[in-house]
Amino acid sequence: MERDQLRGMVRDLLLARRFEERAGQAYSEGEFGGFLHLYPGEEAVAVGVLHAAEPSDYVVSTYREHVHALVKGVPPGRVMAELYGRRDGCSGGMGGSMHLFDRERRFMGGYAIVGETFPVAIGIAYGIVMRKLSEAVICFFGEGAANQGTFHESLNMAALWRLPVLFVCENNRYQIGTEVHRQSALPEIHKRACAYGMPGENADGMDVLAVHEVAQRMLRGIRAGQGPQLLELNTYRFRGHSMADAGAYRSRAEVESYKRTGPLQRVEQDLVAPVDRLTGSSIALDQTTMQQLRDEVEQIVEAAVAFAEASPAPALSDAWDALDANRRHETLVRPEPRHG
Amino acid sequence: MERDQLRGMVRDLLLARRFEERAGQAYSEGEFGGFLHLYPGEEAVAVGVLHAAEPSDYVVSTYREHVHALVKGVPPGRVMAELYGRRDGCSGGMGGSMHLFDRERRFMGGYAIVGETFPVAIGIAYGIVMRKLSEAVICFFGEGAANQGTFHESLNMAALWRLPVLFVCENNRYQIGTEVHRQSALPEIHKRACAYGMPGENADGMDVLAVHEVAQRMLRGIRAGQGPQLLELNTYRFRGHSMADAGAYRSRAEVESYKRTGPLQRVEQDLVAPVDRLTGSSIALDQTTMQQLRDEVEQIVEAAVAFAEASPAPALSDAWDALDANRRHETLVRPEPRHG
Amino acid sequence: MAEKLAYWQALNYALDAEMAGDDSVFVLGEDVGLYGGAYRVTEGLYAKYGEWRVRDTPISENSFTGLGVGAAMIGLRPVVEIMTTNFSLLALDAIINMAAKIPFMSGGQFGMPLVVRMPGGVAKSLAAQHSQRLEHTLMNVPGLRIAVPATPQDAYWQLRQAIASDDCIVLLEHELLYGEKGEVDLQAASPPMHQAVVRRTGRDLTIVAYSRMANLAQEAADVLAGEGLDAEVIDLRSLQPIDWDLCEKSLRKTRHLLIVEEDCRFAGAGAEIAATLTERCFDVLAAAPLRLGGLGLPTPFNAALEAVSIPQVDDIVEAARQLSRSPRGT
Amino acid sequence: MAEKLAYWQALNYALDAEMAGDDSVFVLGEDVGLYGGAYRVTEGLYAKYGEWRVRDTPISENSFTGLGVGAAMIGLRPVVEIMTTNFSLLALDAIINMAAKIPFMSGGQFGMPLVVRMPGGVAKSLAAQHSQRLEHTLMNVPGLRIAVPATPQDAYWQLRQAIASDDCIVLLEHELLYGEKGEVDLQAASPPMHQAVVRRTGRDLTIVAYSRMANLAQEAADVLAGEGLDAEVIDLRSLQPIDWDLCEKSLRKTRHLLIVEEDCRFAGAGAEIAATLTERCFDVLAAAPLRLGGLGLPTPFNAALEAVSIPQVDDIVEAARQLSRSPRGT
Ligand SMILES: Cc1ncc(C[n+]2csc(CCOP(=O)(O)OP(=O)(O)O)c2C)c(N)n1
Ligand SMILES: Cc1ncc(C[n+]2csc(CCOP(=O)(O)OP(=O)(O)O)c2C)c(N)n1
Ligand SMILES: [Mg+2]
Ligand SMILES: [Mg+2]
Repeated sequence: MERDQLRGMVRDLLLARRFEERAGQAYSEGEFGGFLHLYPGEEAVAVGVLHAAEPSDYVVSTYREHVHALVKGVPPGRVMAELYGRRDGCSGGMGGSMHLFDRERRFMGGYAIVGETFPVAIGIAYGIVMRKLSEAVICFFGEGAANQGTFHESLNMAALWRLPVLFVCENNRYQIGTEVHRQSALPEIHKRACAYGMPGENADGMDVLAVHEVAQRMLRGIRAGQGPQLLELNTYRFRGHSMADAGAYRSRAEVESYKRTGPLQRVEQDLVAPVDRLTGSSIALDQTTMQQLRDEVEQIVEAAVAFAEASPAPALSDAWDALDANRRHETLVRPEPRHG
Repeated sequence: MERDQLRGMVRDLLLARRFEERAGQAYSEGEFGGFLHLYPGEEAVAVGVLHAAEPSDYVVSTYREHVHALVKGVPPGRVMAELYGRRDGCSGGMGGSMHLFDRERRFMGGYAIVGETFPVAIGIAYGIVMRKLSEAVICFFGEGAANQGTFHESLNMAALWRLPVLFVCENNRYQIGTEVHRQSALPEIHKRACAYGMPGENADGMDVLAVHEVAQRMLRGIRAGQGPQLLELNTYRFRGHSMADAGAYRSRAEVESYKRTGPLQRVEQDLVAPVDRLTGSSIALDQTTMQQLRDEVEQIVEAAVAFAEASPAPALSDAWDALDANRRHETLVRPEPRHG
Repeated sequence: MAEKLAYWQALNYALDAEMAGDDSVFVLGEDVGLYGGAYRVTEGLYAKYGEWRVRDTPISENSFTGLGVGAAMIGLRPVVEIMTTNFSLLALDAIINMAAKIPFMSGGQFGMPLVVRMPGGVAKSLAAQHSQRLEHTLMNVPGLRIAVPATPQDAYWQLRQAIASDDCIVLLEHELLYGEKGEVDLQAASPPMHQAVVRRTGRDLTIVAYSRMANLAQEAADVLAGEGLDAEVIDLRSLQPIDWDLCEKSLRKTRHLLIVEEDCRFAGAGAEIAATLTERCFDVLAAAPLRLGGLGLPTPFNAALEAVSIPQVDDIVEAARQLSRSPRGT
Repeated sequence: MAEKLAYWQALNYALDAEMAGDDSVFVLGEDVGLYGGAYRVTEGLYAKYGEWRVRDTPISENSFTGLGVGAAMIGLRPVVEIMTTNFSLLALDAIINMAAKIPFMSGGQFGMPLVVRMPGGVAKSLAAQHSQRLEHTLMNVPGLRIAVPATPQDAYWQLRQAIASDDCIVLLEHELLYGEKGEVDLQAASPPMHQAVVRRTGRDLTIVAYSRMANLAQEAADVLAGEGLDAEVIDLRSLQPIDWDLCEKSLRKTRHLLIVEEDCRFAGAGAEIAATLTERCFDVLAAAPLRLGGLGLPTPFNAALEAVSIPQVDDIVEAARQLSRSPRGT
């Protein structure tokens, strides 16, 4: 582990936290509406996994995907503008918080129907194999999504055809208000890999270095053609399921205890015990660096908000253009008049 | 194992074979149309499992369900009349071969969409638990159905809530023309129970006594409230998937080798080695008895055909009555005029 | 006797009343129990009736809806909540291939006392995957009946009737209606589940609508009245069957028909309404029925575009004016 | 240049031609490979192109259709075969929530060069779960386009066009058409995918139909001609978009509209056709458009009842007579 790499990861952890808090604030101030699902508590998952990704790897995610997009390289301003529903948003204001897309950066979308990430991921992976490339697809999903039929169907096909997918379960213990042992007969999701003859592992999803290490190893195997793997990361969300959720189903004590061992707390621990687990060398980031990173992140997020606020709203013609983007070259008979 | 019980099972094996052959003949003669999926080769599965069922147990089955219905006690004439699409068919001529129903005998239907048996079964089982009864649901499905999302979703719920279901996989190695290792990453279906913390076993589905023994043990546990179990029975179908299938995807040699060890061949073996595996006492059926059973079965099947042929066709008003059966007591506003 | 209740409360009262009266009624769906339901409809029931009668499910729409089908086949009366209509696309096999067809395919042996409730429609900035309606799909399926309550009173009545029915009933609720309040008489005798209602009588044109759009149509009629246009507003309350007689009666009086729906206009429910009422009333119609509906666009996230994508009160007013100006208008 | 081909063969030729011309085209579905397809449409392709381009799938409709969506997002051109329309109810999330919406939700970044083929309709004694159609459902979904070829020539053209398109196209094939033969010119320039065609010109009434019913309508028109009734027959060929201009032109001439569809009449495709053409041609219509469609019943197994449940040639003839006798008829 290089010091620079660690610095990058810590920066992204801080960026993730700050971005989400700021988005929550803007939402509360009525800047935009809809469902907003925030990520605080789970940052080490996205950061650890996606720092192990190559630019040529694809990412498929859920409605809780802002941070996945940011770490994959989607510009923060374009993400924020999308939350605001603006023209310069990464989905042109048509998708919103739950549907971030960035084709260029291979960020293949946030999906709001639980369980959709699985088939999309295996489809991309199928194409990678057809094209004989050494790329991987990273497919994020919550532990609640593991009970959807598509999980089973898609993991079977992935294993059967040895498709290059890393299935990453963000096990934050809750499916909205339903705790994992109340929705799953086998709450340890990685063990379900047994039904597909697929390797499955789990790791501490609060420890960015642990996540990074296991993800890197798995992704290398996947890109080398060893077939799909299932990775479960144990984590927790500090906030409600979405901004609409007061979270009465969890005790304060439970939430607080997870907060004490959250991903940023772990970073602080790594600063006082600053030895690289892999190389044995010091990778300490001193408090000055930390402050620099915090300042940097603050600036990035404020710039993102400014960018979003400055961006115009899309026009109705933009919506028709988005729908028609792919049919421009075709001769259609005159369609149904558009206005209702 | 009582001699009478064995006699009953052998009788049902013979009935199953003869019924299906006769149905195939009538179909070939143009007596009725549609899809006809026959069961020869797999008889020991239905007979072994359902001789372990109580009348109070429920059965849910697929489109290849004639024999399940017969062994559960649906009168052969009513089954045959349904294949003929007649008024006295067990579904009044509305369902046909793939949709046999007999409410009184707790035969809860043949379903033609692969994977539907799972949710129906857990629904009935849920009701059994609500009513605090010691009944079980027997849910039949093919190994191809085990890749449908509902398999996963339903087994998870069954295990989570300890529902009284015996999931019986009739693994005949083929999903129409696709062999099991070409559709399933893990072709040994019973091992998939691992993903639900559910007990799973397999047995030789050509050996009616072996099937009966394991099914009886499992069903007793299930009725006693021990939760669901998964039973895989390895078998083979001797004919095409349906009457429309020539079966070019299987070698003649493969089919012949399974035929040599089919369920009726096994019965003949039990006659020359006539000792009850469980009690050690003789349970031999001599050749005279066998001939009597063959004659009995022949008569039953011919009577069934005669019954079917004598039954009138349903009228259009019967169809409307079937649709409206449950709304007779309700005041509906005048519905849409019925004729197209 | 009437109480002022929000739409979600009226549904809650209806569930409670039916559950108290019949042990075979049970509720299932995602977060209906401990959490109390995404839209509070099942609030308090888990504590009162326990987990077997108020069942939190995994995210397995097709199978838990199918569970309801199986349970209904042995005489239980399940009320399945699909958290939103959007997710019911995953459960359509259970609804269309199973619930709607089993009674018929079994030759009438089995009842299907199943209720499937689903919140739907365009709410507030929920984007394309969370802003759908399904009436057009479900209407075309013989064996289903569809109720679309627009008021707390109807929500109360129709949910109780649906639970009491031995047929499969789909209850389409609108997400923006849950908070709306209205008088609910818990004792009054209810009209038949599928009877339409005249919300406002008028002479000049008939506006046929349902669900939230019926409320908007009523507002529009008030505006129109100020301009001297006297609109009759019909709330269908049911989409399968449809109370054609009531509509026809109105149309024979007004000779002008405006249909308002939130669903995409192309192949929406309004097409059936226009087609059948044209067949029935062609001899008196002064103009072609006018359909006002959603645009043929997936719902945009941006709030302003979202609002443009479905009819608003102003659009209804404008359409009514246009209809009354139509060449053969009186 | 024209060859006489069966409908299934025409589809097979179209697939072969597109696969030969473009490496990114691949086919997937249950038994499309080794087995050659339930209706032979993919016969021979597995041997020719190998298992990665002709992929036999497990029975996992939602996920293998979704696999097609994912592959299309990176520029492959998947042709998904859903063995029959009936099973597509399991795949509607992939089709409606994903394929139809991703291009829009991404602000137009992604194309969706995906084709979903499905055999459907009422065939021969297949009973309620195997006799369905889905046009009504799919028409209401912005982002999908729907082709409904009724002849081998159209099957060939439209499948090739669908594969070449960057939009998601659903091809609804009819199970009873696969064996029907017709001339196919493999070289001729094709009409636009969504252009309707006049199958027979006539003065007295316009019959609008699609898929198998267009063929039946043509037969009925021949019978009617013998009685002195001169019917114009339009085969829509596409249900989204619909070629309204062609229909309107015909109707302005004949002033009488008969719509024939196999789908249940209530809320079927015909409702949209009747409603829009009434809007466009109200000024010239001599009678209300008449819709002939399937009964509001799940399809009965019994062969005679099954036949009664959908329009037959005689029914079309009778409906045309009735329409021509209608009060305001010329
Ligand atoms: C098919 C479907 N069913 C239900 C929902 C409503 N819903 C949104 S998020 C969610 C919980 C998902 O839990 P999990 O997969 O654990 O992800 P998390 O939100 O915890 O990250 C539910 C039920 C949905 N969006 N899609
Ligand atoms: C959802 C669905 N997909 C496809 C089909 C078509 N189909 C009918 S039977 C069958 C094969 C089923 O194989 P299996 O489950 O092993 O049962 P078997 O026929 O071998 O008894 C298929 C693909 C169907 N009926 N339903
Ligand atoms: Mg979770
Ligand atoms: Mg099989």
